[in-house]
Amino acid sequence: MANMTLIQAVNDGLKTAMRGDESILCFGEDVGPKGGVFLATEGLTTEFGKERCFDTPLSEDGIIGTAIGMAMNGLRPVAEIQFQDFIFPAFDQIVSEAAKLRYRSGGQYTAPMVIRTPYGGGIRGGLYHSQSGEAYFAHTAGLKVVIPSTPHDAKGLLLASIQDPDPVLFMEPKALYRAVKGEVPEGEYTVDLSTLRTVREGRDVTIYCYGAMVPVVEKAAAQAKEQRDIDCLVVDLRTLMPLDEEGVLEAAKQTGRVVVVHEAPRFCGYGAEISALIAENCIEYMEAPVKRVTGFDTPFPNTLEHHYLPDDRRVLDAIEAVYDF
Amino acid sequence: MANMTLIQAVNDGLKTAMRGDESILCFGEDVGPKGGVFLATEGLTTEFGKERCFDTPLSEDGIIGTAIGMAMNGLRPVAEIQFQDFIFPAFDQIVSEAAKLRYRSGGQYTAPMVIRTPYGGGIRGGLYHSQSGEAYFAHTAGLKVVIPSTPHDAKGLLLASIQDPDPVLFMEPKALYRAVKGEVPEGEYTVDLSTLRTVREGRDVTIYCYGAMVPVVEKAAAQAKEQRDIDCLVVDLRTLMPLDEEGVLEAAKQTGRVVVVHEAPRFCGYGAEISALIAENCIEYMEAPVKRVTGFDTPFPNTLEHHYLPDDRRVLDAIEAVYDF
Amino acid sequence: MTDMLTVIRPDGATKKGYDAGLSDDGLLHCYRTMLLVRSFDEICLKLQRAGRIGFSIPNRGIEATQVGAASAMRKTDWIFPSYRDFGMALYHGISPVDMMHNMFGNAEDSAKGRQMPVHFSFTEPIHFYSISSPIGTHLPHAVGAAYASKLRGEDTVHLVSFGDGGTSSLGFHSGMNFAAVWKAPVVFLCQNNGYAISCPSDEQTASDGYAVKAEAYGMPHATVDGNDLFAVRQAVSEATERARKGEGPTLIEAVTFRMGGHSTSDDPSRYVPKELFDEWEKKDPVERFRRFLEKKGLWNQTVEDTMRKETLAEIDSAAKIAEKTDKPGLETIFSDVFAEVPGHIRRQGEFLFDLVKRRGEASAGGGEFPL
Amino acid sequence: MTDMLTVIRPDGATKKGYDAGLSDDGLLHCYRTMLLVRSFDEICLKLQRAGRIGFSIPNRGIEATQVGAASAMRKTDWIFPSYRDFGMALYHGISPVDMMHNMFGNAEDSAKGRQMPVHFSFTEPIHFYSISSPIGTHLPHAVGAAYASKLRGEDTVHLVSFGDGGTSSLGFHSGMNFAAVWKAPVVFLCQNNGYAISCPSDEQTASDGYAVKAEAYGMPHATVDGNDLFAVRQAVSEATERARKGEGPTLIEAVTFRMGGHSTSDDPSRYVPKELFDEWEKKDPVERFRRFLEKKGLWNQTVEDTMRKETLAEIDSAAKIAEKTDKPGLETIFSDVFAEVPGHIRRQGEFLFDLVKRRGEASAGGGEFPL
Ligand SMILES: Cc1ncc(C[n+]2csc(CCOP(=O)(O)OP(=O)(O)O)c2C)c(N)n1
Ligand SMILES: Cc1ncc(C[n+]2csc(CCOP(=O)(O)OP(=O)(O)O)c2C)c(N)n1
Ligand SMILES: [Mg+2]
Ligand SMILES: [Mg+2]
Repeated sequence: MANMTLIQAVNDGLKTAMRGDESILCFGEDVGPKGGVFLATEGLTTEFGKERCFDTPLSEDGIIGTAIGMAMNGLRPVAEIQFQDFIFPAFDQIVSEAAKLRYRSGGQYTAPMVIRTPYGGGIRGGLYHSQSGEAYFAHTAGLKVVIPSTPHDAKGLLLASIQDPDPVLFMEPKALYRAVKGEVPEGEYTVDLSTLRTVREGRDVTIYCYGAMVPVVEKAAAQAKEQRDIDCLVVDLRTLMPLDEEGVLEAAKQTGRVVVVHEAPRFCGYGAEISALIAENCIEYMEAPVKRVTGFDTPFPNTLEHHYLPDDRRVLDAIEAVYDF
Repeated sequence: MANMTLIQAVNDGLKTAMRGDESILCFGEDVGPKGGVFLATEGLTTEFGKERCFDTPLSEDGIIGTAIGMAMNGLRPVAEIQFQDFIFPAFDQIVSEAAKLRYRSGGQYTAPMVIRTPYGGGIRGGLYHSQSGEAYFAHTAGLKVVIPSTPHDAKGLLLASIQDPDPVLFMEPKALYRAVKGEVPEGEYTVDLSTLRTVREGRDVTIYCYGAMVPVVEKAAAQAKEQRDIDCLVVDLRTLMPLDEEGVLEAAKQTGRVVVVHEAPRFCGYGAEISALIAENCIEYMEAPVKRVTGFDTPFPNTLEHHYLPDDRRVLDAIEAVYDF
Repeated sequence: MTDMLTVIRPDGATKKGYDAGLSDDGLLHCYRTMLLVRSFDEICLKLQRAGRIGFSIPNRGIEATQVGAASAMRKTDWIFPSYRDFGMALYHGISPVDMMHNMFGNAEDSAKGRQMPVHFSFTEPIHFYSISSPIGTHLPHAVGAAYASKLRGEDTVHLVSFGDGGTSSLGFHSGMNFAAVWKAPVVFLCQNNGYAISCPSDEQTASDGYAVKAEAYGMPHATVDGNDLFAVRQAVSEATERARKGEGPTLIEAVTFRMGGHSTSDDPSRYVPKELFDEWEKKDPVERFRRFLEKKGLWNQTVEDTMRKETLAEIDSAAKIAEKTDKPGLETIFSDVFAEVPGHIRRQGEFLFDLVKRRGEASAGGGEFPL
Repeated sequence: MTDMLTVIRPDGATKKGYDAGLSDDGLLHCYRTMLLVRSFDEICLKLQRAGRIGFSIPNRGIEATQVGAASAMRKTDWIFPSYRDFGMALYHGISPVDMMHNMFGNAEDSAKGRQMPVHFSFTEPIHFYSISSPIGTHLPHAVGAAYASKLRGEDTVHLVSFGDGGTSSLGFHSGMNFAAVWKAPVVFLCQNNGYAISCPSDEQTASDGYAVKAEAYGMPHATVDGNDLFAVRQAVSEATERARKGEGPTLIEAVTFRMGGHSTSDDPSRYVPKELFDEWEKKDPVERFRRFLEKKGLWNQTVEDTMRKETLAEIDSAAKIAEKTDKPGLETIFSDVFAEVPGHIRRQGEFLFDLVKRRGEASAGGGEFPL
């Protein structure tokens, strides 16, 4: 075990994977000598050579398109998109190709690959270095979507994603890269995809969250306990697609009061699906409206980002609102 | 008034707009001499010349990218994307540029334009000529999303969209192009964006739908009445963004029982937002689970598409389920 | 127009001593494949007009490009085809029955009836990569696959085929660029058949032809007469040789003409001047190769008649077999989204199986997940 | 490497009789603008290191490209800049204060504090188009804007500027292609400064330089010494002239070098060999132009000292003004998503205004929608 930051855990995960399997390679913009703009790939070119970790031309379409070709021909590419905001030039390759290849070829061709990308706000990145696009991808049949919130999960989920036979979008909460530290086992281990993590047990209110919102929710839950003796059940979804729907519904039924938290805009955001699952499958257990605490339905601002992003106070308000309903 | 099909109404709308305003122009793949693969732009090059209606190279990125440039410099482009399935190469231009230009420039530059595109299943188009991507766009702040379901609305909403100061994605239900006919006023008229259309009044169950699902729902509602004396309130959303949320909630409260219908996959689909709005704002009025009748969470199949698409029988089952709950 | 490589003269003659590197059987196999393509066209058109299949893509005019290119590839190479590459599949022995299963989208279709007709996918006897509708997306796939081959030290070459319209796509730009930087063993084959649906070449690009686009990527290129099977074969052979030696990719433009509509849903008379058809009719690639065979003593009317009859019968019987084959089972809607069927999709499948049972519709297969 | 246009020799001399078409004042304005850019760099670096702004983009080494290009454009033309084009803005009289408002993202920022620093947007005194972070998206915008100008019969020219890395983007491919087919009045200026963040040119493309990429689109092109203000000015002038005459677009590659990190967050020592910096240090573009002015009798140490002091003071006072300016009002989060604020966004705004009031945070402006 070593105590590391989330970004160190990602780096450790990549090294562990690449040591264990020659077919794994990492590439993207500035991932080579520079080691990535967040240093996720630091040291990889030195250790594994520039055939297995290298810079590409400035084309996300090319990065994902070639990764698909590698994946179908026996390699395990781990492609980096420098910021999730810059994934859209590759949207066609992801949505039309990676996600649909197995289906359209009747399983003859597949694209087992990982797309790593930092997402989310909190670094004063404005419109284009802050976005949370998980809903676009979770709506796309054929893609898996994973978001860790701790160093332990970052490495374990990354290794599971790399071993997975399907394309996985691995979204890293950049606000947590250096903000959280934790124990990370050495060497190989995996955290199963499609499993929830119970962050905190509680009987009064269920809160669903993921990524950078997890510590925000934890803080709010602690305050709810302290100030009002409200016991929150906090669930870190970690794999957004395929989601453990039974687990989600179970958690909702346990309290009958639900809050969903994410940074992305509300309208048609991921939280809507959680609300809809509950409204469809266990509305009769609900004792209060299902509240969403989310980013606003606007592009991401810069100077005022702290007002845009959900914070513990907004989450606490929502907890109280459903509790007092 | 003339009796026309939906595609004729679109064609009439384009001609009406172009006659009234020189700054309006239409372009895209095969929209010129061929008149578009569905003949939406038939006769336009002849009437308005090839400077105002013309074919482009095979690049959706180029089509939308240049449309943005035209729009900010005084023209009103109406760009066609041949099938909505092929909009993804332009996703970056739509999501990062058209939708965010006004915001990021503090209102100095804007992109008032319309993107017309046929969407949806029912023509044995398989994976890539059948998709319904409305949720991707409705989740994107800064874009309006409009879907007509009748010839009258097709023309009226199209003219309103062209006059609108913001970028509008105008999705045309290709399954209805020639399947529905109706009275269409001559010349200019508009149907206001962000208004709902009550297709059928009823007190028992509220059904939300749009596009090609509207006639399917109408049929199911008629059967519900006939077979079980269930009165359905059928709401055609027509503008998915910005949605008339009050109107939606009002309709839900009227019956306390809700079904949402769309062709797109369920998970994080547009229906989730409707469910979530209800779960958040009027759950206490609900007397049954909020049911979704949607496409499956798979790519769109070909031979079996009639099993994939919601039909009147599936809608009727859902109506009965919420009614009998 | 740039210089264009031609080998077979209109009258069927080649330069003295020209050796295409094909045995007599090989030459006849080329010819027979072109006739198979013609038969496929003919039968599909009939089936489509009769409403028995939904759609097809005609190939008349471009048979020599397809067969010439295919003939330069080994079975261990990969082909990343466009939807118009029937000839490449047939040349390498992909069976007409398997192709017809796709045209009918039935249970034996290797794509399990999920795609529109003409969207083939095969791994045997050659990798004939799953065809996608979005134009140009497969170019970077070929480059990535080639990178993998190269990394493992194999001598596999990856041929990727696309149209003139395809050069405007995103995948062309990123695929060409990555291939050149990586010196990947890829042959880019641009089939310039004059139109992208209704868009003529001069509205597609302002460049003088398409081969020159390779200059942007520092890539060698060649322009060849696409109606000349040997010219295409020679250019592709040279390119594969370079690729196998580790010298990187090549762009080849084959200049040809689409002698008909874009698809069975298209009416070219709205936009193709009749004179163009007349002009290109005279350059028919099959006729040209036939004359070559005749000069070489490999062809006579009996050969022709037998082959025509045989190929037509082969395709016809393939169609008959495919038409009689069952529709895919209901479970094919839900499988292959992921390697394993996740809970939410499984529940949706069970919902549908149950629904279909309740309705008493038996036709749609067993409706059970294969385990 | 392709032939490269050079006008000012390293020692500052030009060919006898060379006329750049600029008055003495104009020449000094060019020089002063380059010094302004240097001052901007210097002050922003300090502000960033002190944590008073978040980020900046250094411009050392490429000042002549920016100013030379800007000097060829009329005020009625449009500029579609990259985030590194401070010099073009300053040349045309966009005020340092307005630019600093953006660096601080405050209430007076024309982008209302929504964008990161260096993402300027102006319409006066010249259209200096809103900068986007995604690379290359603005190329087709310039082409569309140019089409509009052309359709209305105006003689406006649209200059679009981007980096070597930008040539790999989608927007490069579609923008170049559409511009050439439409003969749109656009000048494409590729500032080849050696790197795209850490990616050197030979990993960006296998072509010999970037200008040649125009061949793919049938577009004229030129390669110029980007550290030579007159060379850039001349090439851009020729291109604008052609464009105004209706002869269509041109691609110009200005070969220069980024004498520092990509941004204030970058450490180039991880990837740029020191020798490269040393080599290019000798080619400093400001120094080169200074020598020219000196030879022409327009420069002496007093001029230099005064200008340096003035420009530094101008930028410094701009920064001070901007730093003292309020943060944007809360309502700026919610306005300008659409022309009118729709119901759901209005309700979200009201929620936030109320929340901030309840928390007693006054700092964030009025929190009311402008009507
Ligand atoms: C991204 C995308 N846009 C549009 C289409 C619709 N479309 C299908 S084929 C075609 C023309 C292709 O022309 P070309 O590349 O020249 O190939 P050809 O059909 O002539 O062989 C178009 C526009 C598509 N399939 N994909
Ligand atoms: C689509 C996209 N991908 C990645 C990035 C991240 N990024 C910002 S600047 C840059 C390099 C640009 O290099 P170049 O075009 O040469 O311009 P320069 O910075 O050298 O002026 C990259 C990769 C981005 N902004 N947009
Ligand atoms: Mg073509
Ligand atoms: Mg650069």
